[in-house]
Amino acid sequence: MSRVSNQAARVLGMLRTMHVIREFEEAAGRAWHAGHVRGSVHQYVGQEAIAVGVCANLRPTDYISSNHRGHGHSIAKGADPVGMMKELFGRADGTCGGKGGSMHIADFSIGMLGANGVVADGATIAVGAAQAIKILRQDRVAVTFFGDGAINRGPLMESFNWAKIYNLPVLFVCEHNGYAATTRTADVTAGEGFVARARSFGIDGESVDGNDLLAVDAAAERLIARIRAGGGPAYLFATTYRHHPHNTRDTGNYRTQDEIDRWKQKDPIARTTAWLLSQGVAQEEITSIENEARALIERAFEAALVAPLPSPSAAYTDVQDVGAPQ
Amino acid sequence: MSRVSNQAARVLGMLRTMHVIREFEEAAGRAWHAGHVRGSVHQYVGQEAIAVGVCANLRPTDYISSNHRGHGHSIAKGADPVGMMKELFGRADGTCGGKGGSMHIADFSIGMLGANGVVADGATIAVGAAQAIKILRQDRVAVTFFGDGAINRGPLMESFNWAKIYNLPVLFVCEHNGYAATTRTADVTAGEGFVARARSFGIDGESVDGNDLLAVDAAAERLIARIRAGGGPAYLFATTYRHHPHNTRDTGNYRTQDEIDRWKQKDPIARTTAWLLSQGVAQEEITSIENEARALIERAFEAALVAPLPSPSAAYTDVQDVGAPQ
Amino acid sequence: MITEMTYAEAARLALEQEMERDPRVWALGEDLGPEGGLAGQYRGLQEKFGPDRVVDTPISESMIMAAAVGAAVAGTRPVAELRFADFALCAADELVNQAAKIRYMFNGQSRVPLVTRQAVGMRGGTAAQHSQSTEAWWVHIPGLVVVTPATPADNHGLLKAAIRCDDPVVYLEHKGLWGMKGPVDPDAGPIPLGKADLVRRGDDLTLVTWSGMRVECAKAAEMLAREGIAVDLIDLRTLWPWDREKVFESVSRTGRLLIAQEAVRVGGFGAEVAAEVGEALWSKLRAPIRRLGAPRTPVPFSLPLEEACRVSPEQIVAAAVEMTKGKT
Amino acid sequence: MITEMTYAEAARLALEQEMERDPRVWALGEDLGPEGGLAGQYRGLQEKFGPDRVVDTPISESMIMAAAVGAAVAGTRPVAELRFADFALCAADELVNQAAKIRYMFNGQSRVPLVTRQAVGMRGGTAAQHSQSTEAWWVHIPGLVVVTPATPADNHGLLKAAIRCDDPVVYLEHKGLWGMKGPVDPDAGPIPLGKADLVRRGDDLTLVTWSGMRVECAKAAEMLAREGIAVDLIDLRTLWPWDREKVFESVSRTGRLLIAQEAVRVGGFGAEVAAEVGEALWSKLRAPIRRLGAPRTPVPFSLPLEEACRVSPEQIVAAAVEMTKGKT
Ligand SMILES: Cc1ncc(C[n+]2csc(CCOP(=O)(O)OP(=O)(O)O)c2C)c(N)n1
Ligand SMILES: Cc1ncc(C[n+]2csc(CCOP(=O)(O)OP(=O)(O)O)c2C)c(N)n1
Ligand SMILES: [Mg+2]
Ligand SMILES: [Mg+2]
Repeated sequence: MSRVSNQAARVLGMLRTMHVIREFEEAAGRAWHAGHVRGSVHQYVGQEAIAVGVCANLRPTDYISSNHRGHGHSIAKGADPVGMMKELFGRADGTCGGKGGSMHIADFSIGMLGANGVVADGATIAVGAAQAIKILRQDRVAVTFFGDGAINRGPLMESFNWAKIYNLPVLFVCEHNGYAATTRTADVTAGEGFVARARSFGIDGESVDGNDLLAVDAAAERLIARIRAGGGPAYLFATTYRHHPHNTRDTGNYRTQDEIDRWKQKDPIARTTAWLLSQGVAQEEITSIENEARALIERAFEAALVAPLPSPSAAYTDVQDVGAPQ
Repeated sequence: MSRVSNQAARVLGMLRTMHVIREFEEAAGRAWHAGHVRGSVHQYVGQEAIAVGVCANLRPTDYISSNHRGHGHSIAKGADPVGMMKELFGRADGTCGGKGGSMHIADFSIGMLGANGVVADGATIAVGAAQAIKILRQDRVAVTFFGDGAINRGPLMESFNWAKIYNLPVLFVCEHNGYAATTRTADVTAGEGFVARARSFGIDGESVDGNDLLAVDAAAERLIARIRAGGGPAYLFATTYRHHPHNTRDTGNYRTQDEIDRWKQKDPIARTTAWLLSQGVAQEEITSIENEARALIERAFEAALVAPLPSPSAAYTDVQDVGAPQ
Repeated sequence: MITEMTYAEAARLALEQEMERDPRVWALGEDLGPEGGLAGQYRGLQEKFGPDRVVDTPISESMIMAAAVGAAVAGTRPVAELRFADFALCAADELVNQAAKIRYMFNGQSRVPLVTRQAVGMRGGTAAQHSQSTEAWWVHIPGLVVVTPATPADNHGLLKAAIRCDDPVVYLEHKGLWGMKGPVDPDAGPIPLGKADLVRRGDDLTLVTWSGMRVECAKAAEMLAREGIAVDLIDLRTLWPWDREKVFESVSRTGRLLIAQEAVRVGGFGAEVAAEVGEALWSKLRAPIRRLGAPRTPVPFSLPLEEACRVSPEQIVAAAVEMTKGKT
Repeated sequence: MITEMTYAEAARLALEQEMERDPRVWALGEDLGPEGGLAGQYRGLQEKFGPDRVVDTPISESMIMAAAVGAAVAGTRPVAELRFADFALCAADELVNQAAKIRYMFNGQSRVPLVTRQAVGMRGGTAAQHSQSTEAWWVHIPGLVVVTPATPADNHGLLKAAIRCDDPVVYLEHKGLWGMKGPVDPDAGPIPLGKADLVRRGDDLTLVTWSGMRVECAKAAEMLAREGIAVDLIDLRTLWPWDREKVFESVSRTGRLLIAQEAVRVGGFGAEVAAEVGEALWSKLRAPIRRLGAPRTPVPFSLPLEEACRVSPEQIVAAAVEMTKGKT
């Protein structure tokens, strides 16, 4: 490590997180198919560079919010994968005590304000959090991740206007993976899409190849610095692809194998790895990172499998103080 | 009349309608202050050229939808001012039998699908009506009128996307009068506003001086012809001003007298009158039109005053067929 | 010829038949074409009727509902698919302030013949934002008809009726029932709205239910029969209007009413039934009317928590046993 | 020192006091600055606290509610003004799926201390889209507290309590009461949530009400007194949680319960009260529980139609007289 550049060291750290996310998602998928996980799981495989590249530029006190495909964002922001895996398994010591599950993971201790089961609502909440930052005169930013399908929801469009008129410290990260569930977003999106819309509200930003970790990192760094300096809302538009179907219940048969294969060629982990090798980082070092990530997630899986389920009475707690169920 | 041009004759007809609207609105305001009209009344005074210029290009089978400030649109589309005045007075033979009132006037017989008490909802409904036109392969267009305050509501933005992706025959008419109730829209609208937003969805159109009847008429003619020819949605952005406060309950004290006076100089009726005189139309002809309009509305007022109120049992009809109240 | 099919297939068939019968009928919603609906309840219909009549929409719930409203007043009969009842809240304004009120506000100049389908209920870990049972809200809204089919045959016949209804219908299919099989007569016509189904007869107690809870109630009724308690099991099928006649007749006979719902008990539709029966049949009741429903909590994810929020056959049995103690 | 002020002024004062007391409290909504709120209930506050703490918003109901949710989880205590309860439906998703569920889904990691103010009720021709009484929906939603003040003093004390509550509160002011005057102690603290107000005492019948209907009930109680019928008049003030203790105590004593609400009777909150009391006090009732409420119609515009949808003091009297016929 001593012989590689600072930049390579930083990227190596990000690669580690990308591997953790990928291993987590693959394990979550297996666990769902094996019947350990209820509901459904929306895997982030293929999009890791976005969460990781953005969150590498955030502080623990900064906020993020996410959507239904939220595991990657949580891990990138610093959530514990073991607690998260336990949450997917519905265990008492999961991140949310088993009450939330895959689509409702939050970890307020590291500024992760929540995944969200309602498309676009994570974004509108992040804008509200940014308003609190402004009111409380705090030195924080809020970042929200959403998909290309979300951009047709009215509340998200309201949030663009809102963030701009109050000059709020929020970064809108649009992860354009071409699909909203089984629908090609190009078929249901008028005009030039997200960027044109954000700009029509006077919001600037950058478009990047979302599978290029270095590009994401660099763009996020610039944008977040500008936001921190009081520059108001910005967007980051990242083009990417999800390797897996929409979720574990989806057959995925609306995409051709050819399309999937072409995108797998652009896998962000492979690209990052190639870059690191080109920078003189040793293959062993990379392999060991990968192994570590795999081992961590295997331990998470094993731990989740044996962790205790919540007691039924926990169902009645934390509803509300006044008027809580008996 | 025989000596004036076709164009002047057309404009004279439109002037007549503008006078009817203005007289109607002034009478409605008086009636409210006199206690004859319940609820509140949103007057259209100052904006008449928009409704009239647009609707002059519509057929009885075409649809319009409107908002809370809907009297002008209804009259321009051909609704009977006597029935409307009776509706404001809550009479049994009002346009909606006294069930709707000022904010809920519809006249389906002339394609007026309804004013609306919820900002932006008239527009989304018009887009749905345009979808029916497409499905039924009809030769109609739908036009919707909304204000500059409405453009920050998410459903309206969803409707832009919707109209474009399905290529629907709908004209979005944005009446920019500078205010949303008591709020200056410039203060709560990000970016360059309506036109930039519509364009970001790939919707084209025209911007006009909304107090210039001829300009509105000409633009509407072009846009509606294009829509009829299958060109898909278009917008008309018309800048204007309301002479009166937001509604009859509003004090209007957020606007300076100077601002109001400046805009009154640009009164669309005065401008149209001046143009007609310049075209050789005789002053007497114009005066007689004005007198006719006044007389018509006076008759409407008198008729409304003495028309019978609905019987209480009418409150229980037309709720629904199955499960109607006993 | 009576055929065995699932609840989802029965609805698919009904929609196909109605679209064949009436060219004004069309459907809109997310993923209807490529996915064919959450449970295949739209499968193949876009191929058959084309993308203008089975419309894939963007994720724009407000516009899905508003388009249905506008298209309904303009001469068509839309079926607006909202997927999860939870997402239908994104279109609550369009449904309540527009669809439900237009006919009335405009004095009957127009009707609003739309159906909005909103899947309700828990289905194995769907958690807080994909599991709500929302029927009570819509029953409270004048102008709406509310339908809750619980069998394949009902999902066939009631969907037909909903589509032919001239007023807006909130059509609540239960996610847990999609895969349930049962006999369906493909040639059967619409089932009249507002008519309950007397699933089972017995004179000791009236058990009223609807939607997915019908299944648990049927199990409970079976268990109770073994203990010598005979129940009238009534599946309301339509919640507005609800079949007061059938329920009143039954309670007049049994003197005991137990209501079981999956929705949160507080403020649920069961309260309306209890209040109405309590007022009308006051002198005929032999025991207090009881209601079973979910505790007032969001729906949790983990199995033991979810189970703690479900009404089980055992709970129904226990309540019925208590109510019929010392029965005459 | 007790002062005479209007219902609107009392709320304005409470908000001002809470904003002075706690810098995390702020308000957002349309026209709060220039207009000062529909009834002046925000007048002068923007001048005093600045535009970042009394925020004029665009017409973006979804964002008004969502901003409140986001800002609440991020350490502030927003008061989200939705003007008319009808428009709050434009933000139903944000209120129900987010505000109400966040604390629970995330296992108590965060609370959502927001207040949403939504004016309910008819006020002289406000018609179908500006007149709804929506309390029943929110009571059905786990996680929400529901408050319905009916006097100036209550609008002062309950708004304070709502703002200090750590969970989301739906705060429903009645439009018809804005101008009502009454005594308020400006130094009074919050009124505890969940405690009803026993407005008047009498042993013949319990009359339960809330919100604007308190006024009609008070008139009815007066008329009944003249006929020799003494009623316990209970204004619930908070609908979730509601004061079961006070209502149960009263009905145990009177044996008769009449519930009067302005909202649509079918599926209204009165059904919950009727069902609960009917179950718990079955053996103590001397007459069937009755409910008065609006017919299941949208709110019409014209006076005679609107009156046909209102519960009048005369109707309350008639029901009470019928219920107490031959009283022992
Ligand atoms: C309001 C709402 N409508 C519909 C859904 C169902 N749904 C869940 S994810 C999804 C597609 C989202 O697509 P996108 O935003 O592009 O995110 P991606 O899944 O591609 O990451 C849909 C339609 C939902 N959760 N919320
Ligand atoms: C959804 C909704 N929010 C708020 C209101 C209250 N309201 C009625 S009119 C209005 C201002 C509308 O401004 P604009 O759209 O510019 O129309 P204008 O009154 O200027 O004609 C507002 C806020 C409403 N009717 N509906
Ligand atoms: Mg996507
Ligand atoms: Mg305006």
